[in-house]
Amino acid sequence: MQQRVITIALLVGLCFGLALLVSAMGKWRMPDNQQGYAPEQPIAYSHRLHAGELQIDCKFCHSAAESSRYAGIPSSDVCMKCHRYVTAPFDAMQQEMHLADEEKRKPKTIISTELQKLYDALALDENFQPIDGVTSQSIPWVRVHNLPDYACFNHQAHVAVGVSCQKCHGPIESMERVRQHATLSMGWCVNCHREATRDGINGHEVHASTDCTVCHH
Amino acid sequence: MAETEQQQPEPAATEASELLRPTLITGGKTPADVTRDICAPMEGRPTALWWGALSISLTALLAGVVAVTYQIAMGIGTWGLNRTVGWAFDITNFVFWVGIGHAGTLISAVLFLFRQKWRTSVNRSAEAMTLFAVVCAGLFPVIHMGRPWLAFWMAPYPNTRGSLWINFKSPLLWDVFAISTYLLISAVFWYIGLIPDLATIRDRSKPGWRKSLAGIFSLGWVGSARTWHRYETVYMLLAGLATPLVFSVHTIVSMDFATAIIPGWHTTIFPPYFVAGAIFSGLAMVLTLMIIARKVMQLENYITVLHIETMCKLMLSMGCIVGLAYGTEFFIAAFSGNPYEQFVFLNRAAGPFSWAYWTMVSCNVMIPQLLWFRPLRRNIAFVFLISIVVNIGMWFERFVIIVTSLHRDFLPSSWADYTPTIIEITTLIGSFGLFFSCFLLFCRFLPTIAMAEVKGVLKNPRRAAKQDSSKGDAA
Amino acid sequence: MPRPTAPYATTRFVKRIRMTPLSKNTPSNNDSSQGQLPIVEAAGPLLEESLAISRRRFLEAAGFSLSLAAMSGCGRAPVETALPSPIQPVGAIPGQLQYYASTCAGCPSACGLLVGTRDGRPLKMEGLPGHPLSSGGLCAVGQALPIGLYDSHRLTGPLSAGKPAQWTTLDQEIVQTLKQINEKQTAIRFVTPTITSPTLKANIDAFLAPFEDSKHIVFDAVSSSAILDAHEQTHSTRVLPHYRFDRAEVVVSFGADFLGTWISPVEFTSDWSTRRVPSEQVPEMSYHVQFESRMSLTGTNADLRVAIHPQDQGPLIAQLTEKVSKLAGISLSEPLSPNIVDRHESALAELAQRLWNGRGKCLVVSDSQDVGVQRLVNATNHMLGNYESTLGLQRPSRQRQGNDRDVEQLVEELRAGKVGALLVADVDLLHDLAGQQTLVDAIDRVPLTISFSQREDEFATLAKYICPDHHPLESWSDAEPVDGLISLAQPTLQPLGDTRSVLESLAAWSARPTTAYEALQTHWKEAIFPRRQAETPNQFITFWEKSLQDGFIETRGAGTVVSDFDTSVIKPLAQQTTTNDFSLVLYNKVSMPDARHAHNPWLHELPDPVTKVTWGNYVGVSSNDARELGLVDGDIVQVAAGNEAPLLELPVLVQVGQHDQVLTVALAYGCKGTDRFAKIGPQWFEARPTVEENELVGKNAAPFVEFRNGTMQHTRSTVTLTKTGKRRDLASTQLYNSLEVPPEVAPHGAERREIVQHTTLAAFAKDSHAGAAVHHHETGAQLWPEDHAKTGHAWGMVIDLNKCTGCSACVIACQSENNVPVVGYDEVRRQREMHWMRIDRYFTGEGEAMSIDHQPMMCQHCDNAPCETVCPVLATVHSSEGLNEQVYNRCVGTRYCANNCPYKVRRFNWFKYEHDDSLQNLVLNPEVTVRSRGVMEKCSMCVQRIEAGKIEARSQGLPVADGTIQTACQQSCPANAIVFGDMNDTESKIHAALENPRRYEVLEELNVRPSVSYLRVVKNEDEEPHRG
Amino acid sequence: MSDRMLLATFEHEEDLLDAVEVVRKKGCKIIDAYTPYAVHGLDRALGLRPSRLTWVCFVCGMTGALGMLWFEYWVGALAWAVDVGGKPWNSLPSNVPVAFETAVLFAGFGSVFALLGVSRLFPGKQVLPVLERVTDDRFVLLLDETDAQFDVSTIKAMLSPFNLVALEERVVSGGELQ
Repeated sequence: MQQRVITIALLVGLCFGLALLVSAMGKWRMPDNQQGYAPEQPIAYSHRLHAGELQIDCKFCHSAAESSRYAGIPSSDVCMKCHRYVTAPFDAMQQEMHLADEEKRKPKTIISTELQKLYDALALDENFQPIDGVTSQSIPWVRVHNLPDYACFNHQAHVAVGVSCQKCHGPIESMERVRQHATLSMGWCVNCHREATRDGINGHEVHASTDCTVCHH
Repeated sequence: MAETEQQQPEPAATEASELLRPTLITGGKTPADVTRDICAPMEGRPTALWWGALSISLTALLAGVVAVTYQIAMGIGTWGLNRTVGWAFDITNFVFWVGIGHAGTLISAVLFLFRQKWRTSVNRSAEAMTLFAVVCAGLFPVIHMGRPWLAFWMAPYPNTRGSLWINFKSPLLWDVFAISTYLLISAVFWYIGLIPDLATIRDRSKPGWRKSLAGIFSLGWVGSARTWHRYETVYMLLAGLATPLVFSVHTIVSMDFATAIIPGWHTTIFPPYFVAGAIFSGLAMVLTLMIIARKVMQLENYITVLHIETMCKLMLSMGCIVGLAYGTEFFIAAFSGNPYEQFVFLNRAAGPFSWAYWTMVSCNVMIPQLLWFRPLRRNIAFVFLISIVVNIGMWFERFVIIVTSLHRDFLPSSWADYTPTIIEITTLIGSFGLFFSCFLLFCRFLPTIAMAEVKGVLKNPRRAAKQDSSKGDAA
Repeated sequence: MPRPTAPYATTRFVKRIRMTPLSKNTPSNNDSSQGQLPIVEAAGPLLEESLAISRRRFLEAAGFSLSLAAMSGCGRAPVETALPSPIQPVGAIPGQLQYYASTCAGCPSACGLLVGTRDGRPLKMEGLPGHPLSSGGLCAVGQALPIGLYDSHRLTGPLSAGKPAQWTTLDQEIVQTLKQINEKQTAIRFVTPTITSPTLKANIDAFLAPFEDSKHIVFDAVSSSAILDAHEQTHSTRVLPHYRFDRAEVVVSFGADFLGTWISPVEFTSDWSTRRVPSEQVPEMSYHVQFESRMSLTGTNADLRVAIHPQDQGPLIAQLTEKVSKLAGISLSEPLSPNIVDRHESALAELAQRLWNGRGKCLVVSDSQDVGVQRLVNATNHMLGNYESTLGLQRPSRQRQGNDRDVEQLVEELRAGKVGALLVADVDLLHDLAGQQTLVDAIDRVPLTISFSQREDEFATLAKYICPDHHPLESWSDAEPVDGLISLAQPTLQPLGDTRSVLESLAAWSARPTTAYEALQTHWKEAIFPRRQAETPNQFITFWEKSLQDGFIETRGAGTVVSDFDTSVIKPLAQQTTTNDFSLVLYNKVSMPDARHAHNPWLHELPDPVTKVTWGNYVGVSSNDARELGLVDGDIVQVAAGNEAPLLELPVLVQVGQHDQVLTVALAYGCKGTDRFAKIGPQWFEARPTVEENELVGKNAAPFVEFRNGTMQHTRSTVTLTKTGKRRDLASTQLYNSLEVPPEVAPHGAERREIVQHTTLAAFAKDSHAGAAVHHHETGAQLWPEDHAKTGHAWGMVIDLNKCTGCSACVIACQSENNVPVVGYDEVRRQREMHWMRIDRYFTGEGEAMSIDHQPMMCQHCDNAPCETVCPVLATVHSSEGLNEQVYNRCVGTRYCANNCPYKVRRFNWFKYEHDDSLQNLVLNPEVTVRSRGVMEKCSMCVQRIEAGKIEARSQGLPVADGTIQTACQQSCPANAIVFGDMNDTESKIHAALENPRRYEVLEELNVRPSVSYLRVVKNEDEEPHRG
Repeated sequence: MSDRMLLATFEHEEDLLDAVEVVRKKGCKIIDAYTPYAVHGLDRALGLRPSRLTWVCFVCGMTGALGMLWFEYWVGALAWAVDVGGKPWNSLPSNVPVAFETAVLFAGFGSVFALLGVSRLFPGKQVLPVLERVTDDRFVLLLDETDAQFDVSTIKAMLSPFNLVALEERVVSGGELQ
């Protein structure tokens, strides 16, 4: 008699356990899923500031996105286009201006610590002239969005048909430090391709192939 | 198969019952004797013979482990394969072992359905053999992969690849399902059969590890008539399921080749041909093991010459079927008028691998013909020899089918040779090591003969009446 | 830019390559060339070590512990940094493929070259479309240049007496010694192979000018000296005519392997092949007869191939000349040859008639090194009125300038100790003159010996100074292969080492230092620009720019003065003693034109087009001789010239079709330093080394070369052959060589397989479908016609077997494009070569009736692909555009697909083929995954190019135009035998090709519906083809 | 069920069978019989109904087969229709083998687990056999003693012809025997 009770209890327990397991599985990360990866960068560059507040077009820095498989990480001379003049946070420079006016002197150039790293990398002296004998170094940016090298994502192909950057990179313009927004799993890519083929991309029709060798070659 | 039992009765037998059915268990054993005799090897100390056998097979196993480890560390290149011959020893061994695995279930399930009472003495160890053989077989498809660590990709598990699953059109995948199902069902079938015997062990052994283990695994069996009643039903059901399973498994294995496009593989005859072959090799292996076991375990009274002889007859018939298949292949090739097909078979008989082909034919078709002679059938030593020969022959059958078909296919430019490396040969030896180690351990720790079933077929003075009825339902 | 640059790119490589601003001395106005010269950080992290690989390993690990990883929510993959260039070079888009028009320096043919570079790394050599000579083709050697560039064994700086030195100090020393030499007025000798570069030639002359006794000696290891000498006698100028096979309706070649190695193979192949396309409307094609003693690539493609003994060549040519002169009505006072070969009388008579009928549109060539014989050849061509039609002398070829008489003289001078300074560029004197005893000590006695070699070859190790030259892809140069056609060679990356181009070295030593670039521009301004034609721009800089853009410029000829043919020089040949001993024929393999390429693993592993053997040379023996001597492939024999010195131990290769009593050995093997390949390929306990202990790749056969009557003889009579009893298996990619199955296992009536289909011109003229295979089965039945309709693109390929010569350029093109690994001798021997594209070669039949076929074979991309059905994990499936896709990262390596492939074109990664030479890895194409161990691979129809082409078209909003996407094999094919395109595009070339009556599919009775099909071979014969 | 019962031991299956017949004729209540092996006809003698496990087996089998067929169709034709060797999206023939195997698997395991369930067999179950030798060579008949006109002596007399080995009374609490 009490055995029957025990049996039932056990069965109920089992079912409950399974239910828990299944619900938990949703939260598990599949191996190699880097979603949410937001590594520290050598220079605390803020996409929120540049892309968000200042409204700089993504392609101003990532110029290759339209014409190459890789969007490209901008070389330091691209930064210098602005940062030859902007050497510190705006209000800090404002302050210096006022001070200089009051003290009737030329404003000194104040350089923020982060930007100093840029100038050092480029081996520039305080007048932004190349220091002889010192070769400029690359800034070792940490890659956030990593695909295995058997998966060939092509920026040009996607930009050409008008896929927005945010579609994959998420609300980049609101990120202080860049974070991997999507799972970048194969399923995620494929589903987007299916939707695109079904619904088209902002209005116009596209054929987003799901052939293997489109990405794997 | 039922007619195999209508064999000429023992000349010595005069009693009415004996006319109806020859003695299965000699020596006038009582149930108590049965229990004692069969439990004896488990309870006593193992014989030197057993230790010797075990150490040999463990050595072989170890060698195999080393070979496989090296191969997985270095790459498949350590096998003698090439761009043309992509399979050789690996799949040969696979099919060979699957084949071995067939007689087990055949003997216990099919003969059970046919009410072949003589099966009771051999079915237990035959089933065990099946299990171990299938384990050996299952090993090869895994290690033959270029990236064995990804073998789990063959399983249909939920993934993040955008609902990209597996290819159900691939015969290799059918294999995965067939082999695993076969392994599981055989295991269950075997275990179910074991339960009553485990109960026996539990009840007769003194408190200790054996008793407690037997207690756990006998699931609290007490031999109640109600349970026996349900048990019989399920056992019958399992037998009924296992029988088509046996045929399906080797049919599917044969489809690996039959559905391919390569001449010599692409043949509709393969399913029956392979099943027959499998049973053939399986019986041979059962015989080999039986003959060893009855010697080593002193079970002459339970595995009698009668059993041996009956199996020989089965084997002979299978051998003839296989022979017929060989003939048919050639006929079809000639008849089809397909030059590639014709070439492949000529190439088998007269090409670079003709030695393998003729080894196969002589071992599988010619030599077994000797079993037509009764004295030879009843000569244990001779039968043992034959069973070995047939095993060799059947291994070569698979080798011939795989290698000779591959090494010269459509474009002469890519014809190639094949020679095995030490690694491959050692792997084969290793698989034998695994098989025999498992079997020896089984002999030592589990009842090699289904006691509960043997007791059911014991001769005793007051059985005659019952036998009429049982013969009744046999018909 | 001749071709639109495809927008490939990859930060993966940006991170390893630091771009630099233009170097100071470079004019900024030619950014098309020197604009983007990156420095490659050879030490930087490389593909194999890049994250992607470790990521793959991580996946493998995950395989083992999936569940565990899943529980733990998976650890992070290792951090990868991306290093952008601090300053972006102008116009350089990361990872985008850019093409530079240049000139190939693989051999003196100087074909047009298109260098594909990515992130400043030259990766892919392609033929320059529209080049007047090579017309878009490029041979295997040219294709294989990059692997030589990224060679860690190249010298990284100058050496003085074997020790690393500084250029400055070294220059001072050299200048000093040169001054002394000039004062002492001792002889200075400058040895180079044929130099087609006018600038370099001029600079060498300028450098030598101040010296009293100076001489520039042109030494070709395998020269055509006799041809030039003959023309000196018959036309009074020592030039090599420019042969025009595209104009020849009848081609008669006596031993000249003009499709393989003779003078300018790519050019000749493309010209020759234009005459090999009979159409329904005009069923005509050229008639090609080959008299030869070995089996050459050209011979395998001839309509009539006659095997002759080398000693019969002269007499046969003489007899032909007599017959032609009879037809021409010129009476000869005496017979031209004392020795008469009557064996081929009738053939010659018929041939003479054919030639005569084709007056002015035929061509007789010979590779004979006997001036007398070449005179007769000239005479024949003269009588047939071929000069200035099929042989150009007004605008002669400069592709062979070797002067053997000078070389012979040099050797004597050296022995006599007359030479004060010996400068050797681009040739290994000691290796190629190994026949000359005591040369080593002679050279040792020379006060000043300078080698410009990129490697420590035999001469260089002896030389006082080694001033390593740039790799051709690193240096500025030009070439004038044919008078009036001048092409530029531009560097595509900055030198990897501290090397210096010969031009600059010479300039430095003659006290007017300049860069190669300036020297080049100066010479062009002074010498080339004035020769410009009316239509070309008359501003030098625009002229220069244009030449640089196009890669070549056509100008007025240098004005060669040629006198009329001097009949008086037609003299009978000298009496020659005929022997019955073996004669040794020395030749160059198609894959190894000279010793400079001895360090190129791609070329070593390229199966020889005729023998299909890789890695090293061997002794070719005719099948009859082999039978008599009981020799089989791989038996090591000893070849000796009489009982004195030169002898050679090499394995035997039994070669059908080779004349009896003839032995053949390839030159340019056994080069110093090739023992580096000992450890190439997987190392495991049963593996045999590619190069045995203290051995080299092959053996040097040069010792058998001897000077006779002022020319180097590449045939040596009276050699002996002895068995040694030793064996070394040949690493051959093809073990069975006939389309006929072995008689003992041949089904009746199906002895021959219709895999290469044949017909004769006569039959073709009657019925354009002649030669089609008769099928026993009904074909073309589709079981599921409605499924898988190819609505978009349907990629397909058609290969014209009548054009294909089997030159194997496509094999290397594919290897370079698709990162195909080099696997080494042992793996090839085990039939595990990895080439995605192979060329099947069949000798079917016997003697002169033997049909010889070359058939490029790669994945056929079947619509009903047998491989796809059997893959359990969907690693090989079909694309919606008709491609058979192989997904490496999904493959688990069951090899079932390869077994089930009727064409056996799938290749399995048996081992992890090493990529640990970090410099060598720069040659890898980032668009193609490097396959890991245990996965299957095969021809992808260059799907990366297809994708790139589609994306480019899409971003321009245009449909994919026919011809914009080219597969690597198609691009390089010198014969234009390969057509690739979208079969759904009714305007496309391939669509037309599909209509061709000669088209057939290999094994079409299997109904696997391949996307690749072939055009039937048509031989210019009269009788019906022989059928099994 | 009371806690008093009578335990009759026999040596041969035939004795047990005959005894069962007689006892049932007498109308005594048989709790259960225990035998070392499946005694042929005992179920009929005891009047047990044929087992319903066959149905369990059938249902499980069908579930396996149909479930797998549907899954294969979903994978091959719905979830991601991939062109494999030009075969149709949903090629039934190639789906049969796997479906069959699954059917067998489900059927087999279904019926076995059902058996264990209904007979309450599970690992580590603690039991006290009615008689040690019942799993060896003894046959036991267990009678309920609690109905009217129950008398041990008459039972003994009744069973003695079937060479009865032993007859003992036992007092046990229910369930313990199960």
